[in-house]
Amino acid sequence: DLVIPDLSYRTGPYAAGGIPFSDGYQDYFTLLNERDGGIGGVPVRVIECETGYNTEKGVECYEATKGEGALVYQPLSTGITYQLIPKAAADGIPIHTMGYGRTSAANGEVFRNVFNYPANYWDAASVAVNHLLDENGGSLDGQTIALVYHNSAYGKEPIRTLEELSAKHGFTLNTIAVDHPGQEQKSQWLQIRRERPDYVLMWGWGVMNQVAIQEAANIRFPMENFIGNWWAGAEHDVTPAGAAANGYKSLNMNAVEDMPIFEEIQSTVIDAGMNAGDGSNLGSVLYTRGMYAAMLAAEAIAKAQEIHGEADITPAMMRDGMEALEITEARMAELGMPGIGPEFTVSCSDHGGSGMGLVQQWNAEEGNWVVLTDYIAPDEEVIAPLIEADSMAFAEENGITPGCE
Amino acid sequence: MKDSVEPYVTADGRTIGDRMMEMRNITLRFGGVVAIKDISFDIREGEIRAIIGPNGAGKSSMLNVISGFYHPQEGEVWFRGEKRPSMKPYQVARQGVARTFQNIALFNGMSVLDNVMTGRLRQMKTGLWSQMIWKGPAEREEVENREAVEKIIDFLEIQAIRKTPVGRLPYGLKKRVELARALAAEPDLLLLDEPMAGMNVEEKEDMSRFILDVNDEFGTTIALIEHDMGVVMDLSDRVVVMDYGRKIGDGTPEEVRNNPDVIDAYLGVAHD
Amino acid sequence: MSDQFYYGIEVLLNGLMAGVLYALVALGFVLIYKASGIFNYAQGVMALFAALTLVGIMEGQIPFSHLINAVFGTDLHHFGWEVPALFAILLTVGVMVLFAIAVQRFIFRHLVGQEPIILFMATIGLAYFLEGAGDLMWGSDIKTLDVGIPQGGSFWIEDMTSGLGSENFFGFFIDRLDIVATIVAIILVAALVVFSQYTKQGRALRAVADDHQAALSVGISLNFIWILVWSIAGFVALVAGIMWGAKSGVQFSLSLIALKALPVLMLGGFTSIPGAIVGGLIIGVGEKLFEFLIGAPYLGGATENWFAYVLALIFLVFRPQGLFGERIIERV
Amino acid sequence: MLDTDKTEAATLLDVNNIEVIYNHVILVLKGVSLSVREGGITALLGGNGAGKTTTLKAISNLLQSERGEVTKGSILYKGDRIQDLSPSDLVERGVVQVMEGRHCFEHLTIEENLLTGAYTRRDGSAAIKADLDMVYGYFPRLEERRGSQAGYTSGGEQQMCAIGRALMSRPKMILLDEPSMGLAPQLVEEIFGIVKSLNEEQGVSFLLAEQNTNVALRFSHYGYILESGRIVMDGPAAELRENPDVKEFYLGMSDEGRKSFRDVRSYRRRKRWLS
Amino acid sequence: MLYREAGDFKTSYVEDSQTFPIAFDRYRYWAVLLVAFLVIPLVIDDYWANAVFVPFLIYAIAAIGLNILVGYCGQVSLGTGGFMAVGAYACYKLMTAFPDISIVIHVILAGGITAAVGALFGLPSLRIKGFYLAVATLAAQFFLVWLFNKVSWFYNYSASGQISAPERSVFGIAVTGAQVAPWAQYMICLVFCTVSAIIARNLTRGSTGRKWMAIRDMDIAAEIIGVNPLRAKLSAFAVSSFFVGISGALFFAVYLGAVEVGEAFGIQKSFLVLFMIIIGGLGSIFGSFAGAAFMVLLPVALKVVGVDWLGFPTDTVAHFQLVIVGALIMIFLIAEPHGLAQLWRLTKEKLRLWPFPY
Ligand SMILES: Nc1ncnc2c1ncn2[C@@H]1O[C@H](COP(=O)(O)OP(=O)(O)OP(=O)(O)O)[C@@H](O)[C@H]1O
Ligand SMILES: Nc1ncnc2c1ncn2[C@@H]1O[C@H](COP(=O)(O)OP(=O)(O)OP(=O)(O)O)[C@@H](O)[C@H]1O
Ligand SMILES: [Mg+2]
Ligand SMILES: [Mg+2]
Repeated sequence: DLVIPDLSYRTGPYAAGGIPFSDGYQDYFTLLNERDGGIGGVPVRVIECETGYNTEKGVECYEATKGEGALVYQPLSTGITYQLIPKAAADGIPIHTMGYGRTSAANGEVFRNVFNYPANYWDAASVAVNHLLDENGGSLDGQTIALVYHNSAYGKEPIRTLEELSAKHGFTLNTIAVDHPGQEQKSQWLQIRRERPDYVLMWGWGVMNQVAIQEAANIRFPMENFIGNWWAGAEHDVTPAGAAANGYKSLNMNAVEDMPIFEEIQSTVIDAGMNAGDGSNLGSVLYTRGMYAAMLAAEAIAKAQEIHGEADITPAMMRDGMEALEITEARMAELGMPGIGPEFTVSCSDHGGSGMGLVQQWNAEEGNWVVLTDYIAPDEEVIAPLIEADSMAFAEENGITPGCE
Repeated sequence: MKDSVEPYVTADGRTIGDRMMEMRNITLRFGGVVAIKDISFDIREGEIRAIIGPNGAGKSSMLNVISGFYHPQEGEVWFRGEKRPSMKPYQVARQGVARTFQNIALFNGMSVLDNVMTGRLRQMKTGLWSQMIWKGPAEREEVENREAVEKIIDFLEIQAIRKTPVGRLPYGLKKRVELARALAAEPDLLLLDEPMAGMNVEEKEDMSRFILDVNDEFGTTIALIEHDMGVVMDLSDRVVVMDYGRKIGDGTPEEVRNNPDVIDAYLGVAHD
Repeated sequence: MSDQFYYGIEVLLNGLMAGVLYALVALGFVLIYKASGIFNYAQGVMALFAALTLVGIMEGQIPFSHLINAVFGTDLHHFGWEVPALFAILLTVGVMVLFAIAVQRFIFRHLVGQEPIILFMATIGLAYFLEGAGDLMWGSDIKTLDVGIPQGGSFWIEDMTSGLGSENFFGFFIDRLDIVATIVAIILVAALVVFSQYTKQGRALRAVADDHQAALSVGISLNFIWILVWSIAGFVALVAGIMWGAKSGVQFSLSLIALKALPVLMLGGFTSIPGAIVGGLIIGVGEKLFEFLIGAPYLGGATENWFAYVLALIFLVFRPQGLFGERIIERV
Repeated sequence: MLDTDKTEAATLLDVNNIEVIYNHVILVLKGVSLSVREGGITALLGGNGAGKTTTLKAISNLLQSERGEVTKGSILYKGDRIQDLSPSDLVERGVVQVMEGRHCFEHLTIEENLLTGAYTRRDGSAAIKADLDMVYGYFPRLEERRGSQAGYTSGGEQQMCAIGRALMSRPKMILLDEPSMGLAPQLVEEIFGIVKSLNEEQGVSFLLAEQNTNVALRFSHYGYILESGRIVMDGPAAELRENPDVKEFYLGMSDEGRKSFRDVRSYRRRKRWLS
Repeated sequence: MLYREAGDFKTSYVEDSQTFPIAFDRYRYWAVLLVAFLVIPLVIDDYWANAVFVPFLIYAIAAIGLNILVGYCGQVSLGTGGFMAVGAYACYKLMTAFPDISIVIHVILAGGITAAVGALFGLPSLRIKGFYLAVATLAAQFFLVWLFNKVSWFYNYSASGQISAPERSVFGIAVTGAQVAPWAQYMICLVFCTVSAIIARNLTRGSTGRKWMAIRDMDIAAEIIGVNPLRAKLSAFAVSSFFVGISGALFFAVYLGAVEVGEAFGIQKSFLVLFMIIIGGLGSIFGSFAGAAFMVLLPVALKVVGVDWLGFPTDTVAHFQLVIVGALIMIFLIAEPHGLAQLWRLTKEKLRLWPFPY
């Protein structure tokens, strides 16, 4: 069978985000098993492993599951990703970090085993700025953008990109750090209230999101000028603030509209009692993202089977499948999830996908996210050199000769 | 240089000469409480000096001043003919002053042996590095000091409980271990704060014997606080009497016993 | 006056308010420490647990439904009723009292007379246990807590003070939730001070903290005293849980507010109820002003976490028992 | 001198062949039996480590928190088994212990210490106030230091405080563990005087663990001698005082009268009961 | 009698102060070392190395370090996470700045740097005691984590703030990086761990150890007896931090290979190591090992039982894991407040008396 480990976290400070993602990831594979008998006739076996967002547990999970023939890891934590990069390289198992992890892994010539399609943090920063450019008729000159970020590796990711972009587009960037866990953000929001930036971007995770949105509402910051990244744009981030959160925007790498696939999951998986969680998350932002991640993995498996002409594939074949992955509008529609993500193709030199993202807005009354824009492309001109520099530094440090075999 | 004073002869015929420690006009206050009020007295080389007085008179506080734990507001402490600068307790200990405590202050988590070995810190000099390696100087030093400590353990007859954690010992043995720890330092001046409280006569006799032997054999000067008048009168060469922080008597046991102030404040009836 | 000055005042005011919120958490620590010498690491988790229980009761959630569903394959979630906030609070207080009794019966009764570090350790065990139990009982998703406390800046204050500096000045921002918290905290502190200073139980409480054995020997029932204070601490935890939970939703991270209370505790003194409040205010103001004046402009921000501790540390070097703590008795 | 055979009063406390083990391994009491008569003063004598404190703690149920337990035997107070009662129940029934080594509440003032002694009482603050005055009457030194934290008072002051605290609960029976330890001779007499008057005027019974055999036997009616966890001798106090062994080992008197501490030798006669 | 010491007389004080005075214990000790050095490396695989042995050994070093400070010297510290971070970052900087020098030296130097930092943060201990000190050490914890997060020099200006261990080898065998063999990881940790334990044992059985314990049991009396509290406490902080620093360096370089400071060395780490020594036994080197084994193995064991054998959902198991770990901590403390080491000691005492009950 096809073994897919699911490094989930259903406990600890980030459980609220970990649960729906994992539900979606698992339910999709269950659907494939139930409906199609697996992929290419081989059933998928998901091994769930609780990491609690803790790197040591992540390593344990990895070691415990890799012997089972794991095809691809979705670590769902930047910390775990960094640990697994060398290990997985040595073991020849691919890693997929969807919209998180090591950004420069988009350079497949250096990171042959790591894939971070469809987009990464630097893309996200650029997409956000591009969205604001659109809104402002193409110019942000003289505007101020504040970045409220989780004071960790994750939160600091977009800073360099935004600095480049601020130089390019002439806006002022203010960075405001929030220490983990972020229960208390008075200082930060008073600062925002004083400085009155035109826009606030947020790179938050966990409780920081809920508090920030509440505080933004408290100081009456216009919600439509407040944009979170895609890990700060789920239902649970906005609901605690209630009506005050209305109008808050966030990026997303996947659409959140109703899709035919949900009905299928409902009838085939949930109604049959085979769902991973309690079934209540179906269709939510992170559930959809987890499902999307599963779909990308499933497509890559199919691709690998196609390339190697073998149904029961190995991790090495899986890697080839991922590198040859091609996601088209037609295929997504065929799968019952039209427009769930942008179209993209993966290649040896580009493991990063299209980098596109969309902007969604919270409607507190309806209690749902409304997609505001089409997929917006990032500014490759700015990002590509950054990725090049960072990945080359890694290559040098670790004695890797970049290239495609 | 020693501070010469008129020598005197003790009851058992020894001549007591130079001053070892001299307290000059010591006053010690805690907030409003005056624990010691302008007290002067001396302790001479080789004598057994008792301090007596009712409860709360300031006796223990006086020992604490001597061992550098309390710093008096007024007055001077002279040690071996020199004025002692303000010192930390551990510096005083290094000068050869060892003591026992009224409320036993043993190291409860350690065995009897370890407790007594701690008394020998003054003699143990190897540094952290040789201790890490152990073999060589550290081990040699440990064995040498262990031998010295075993002598004291034999002397105080506590061989059988060497390895027992002190927390489990009954009160009287704890007192004895404390004495052993103080003796291990090979002090010149030994301060004993109620060494016989909580002992029965038999044990007091033992303890008396130890104290006398220490004084005789090692020539250790001893200052002693005790409430048992029998013990004080029998053992000490000279006695200071304190009451409410003041000194109300100073002299040989004989003199003190007949001092009316002392009888009033402390003894109640003239002791037999 | 320049805007900067008024901004400073605003930061100061908000620091005071934040301090009150810290103090609410610290109070629970103080109570238990005062009564038993136990440094209760579980206080933060108790706040979380209390808040979870409150939300659970209000929403009519079935406890342990996840577990039941997992084992029996059922599909239970809610009873289908909702409980009004006030009544739910009462019920939650009841649960916290039961909790106090359980803690006493199953844990601390067996640990009478142990060293403080052992007791401390036991509370860490308790924290783990309670965290897991809370998750099992109520699930680990984020819950919205709304017991009707107003949130958001007070317009009235903003209007009154706007334009104080230049006309650019918006007026002081003061969160209404913080105002409510302040009032609650004042009442709580006053009541607790009266309790501990002027009642027989209060005196017994301090006696127990000094010497378990001696307290037993004079006939103080450790059982009763400990159940009493753990219940009160549970109540304080509930209050703290409500205030913080209203801001951020009820979720695991709520338990981490304990870390914000520790410097407060240290500065105010582990044994002083007024100390918790004063300590809270000093920490709140100190960390906010530092962030405003030095942290954000020169050090890249997010200095509050460590600065609170450093500030407390500086105070402690001068007063090792905290501002109002009992003098540490050093005698031989 | 008290008459030793005051009455045929009822037995108040009856300790029956108890065994105590610490930490599940250290056997300390090896079958101790003793009884205290209503209105009597009973002394429990014995050297260091004989198990006096352990016996008292077994009675007042304070062993638990020291990881000790009574494994055999029974303890009856007024005919009821009290082994399963909590210490606070016992205090309410009138049995209170003054622990060895003072155990004052360091951070409380002397007066607060005394007041905690009245914790179990329900007879109103006036009565408590009266008793407070009574205690101050017994120990004027305490009144002087009433506002000081107990941790900062001298050893003797703490001892007075501990005894005074026990009196505050209006006990019927007091277990006194080494009350004379660390007290000046005058005060020792005073304290025993207080014991005596409480006993005579208020009918309080005492079980007294003491090292100061001389005083103890002078003031008590009956005595037990405990050695290595066993009762080796008992009898009316007056008789014990005349026993030659007791004289030599506990009173420090030889046939020639009291010896000087200077003259003691390490040699001594073997105790007869150890032969 | 199962366990005997009768007939095992000591004729010199050297013999009497050796680590295992009883012959039976001594044989067992050599047997354990033999297995650890000669058997396990031959059979170890990736899973056992990374999920069990390597973390166990590294945590044991940290626990030994913390035990010196808390168990022997009585200064409760919650800054362990921060000090491990110092070790890790020092090691990283050294590894990248001097790639030609052996990693063993880097690790030792990292320990030395941590010792200096530890002594610095130990200064307040002269005034501050007990839980006040414990909380005060959190200042070190939070400040150090903030510092390593903020100052990009520490992570060589990498974009993400993560540090990754480059490949380094000892005697030509890789011990860090991607290509490392499980037995090599294991061996380097084992060597460090064994040496640490021996050093700790030597320090604690001699006069240094007695000074520490004296300060722990009664600091005032210790001072009056002649212990210089400043030197005793600071040396405890320094020695303790030295070990903690080494464990931090190994944790980063050998075990995880890449860390982010807040995540890997957060306050949770401080608590975890403290758990280990309390569960294991304060003031006992053996206890440090026992505690580390307990805290590393228990979650793994519970996971194996709950998920793999019983087939419960992972989240339920994770929640139960918290409940069980919490309950076990409490049960252990109630059963034996002085930890596994004391339990072991009492068992031996009973065995010695066996079959007689007392
Ligand atoms: N907590 C304990 N754990 C282990 N052993 C103990 C404990 N407490 C007392 N013991 C042992 O029990 C024995 C009797 O002690 P106990 O304190 O009852 O003696 P005592 O007659 O009161 O002596 P003293 O006159 O010195 O007070 C001693 O040998 C002591 O070592
Ligand atoms: N550190 C301190 N702070 C405040 N008061 C103190 C302190 N140390 C001693 N005192 C007070 O000073 C007085 C003398 O105390 P000290 O302990 O010296 O008496 P003592 O003569 O040893 O009495 P005892 O025979 O009862 O032990 C007492 O009233 C005591 O309360
Ligand atoms: Mg005294
Ligand atoms: Mg006793």
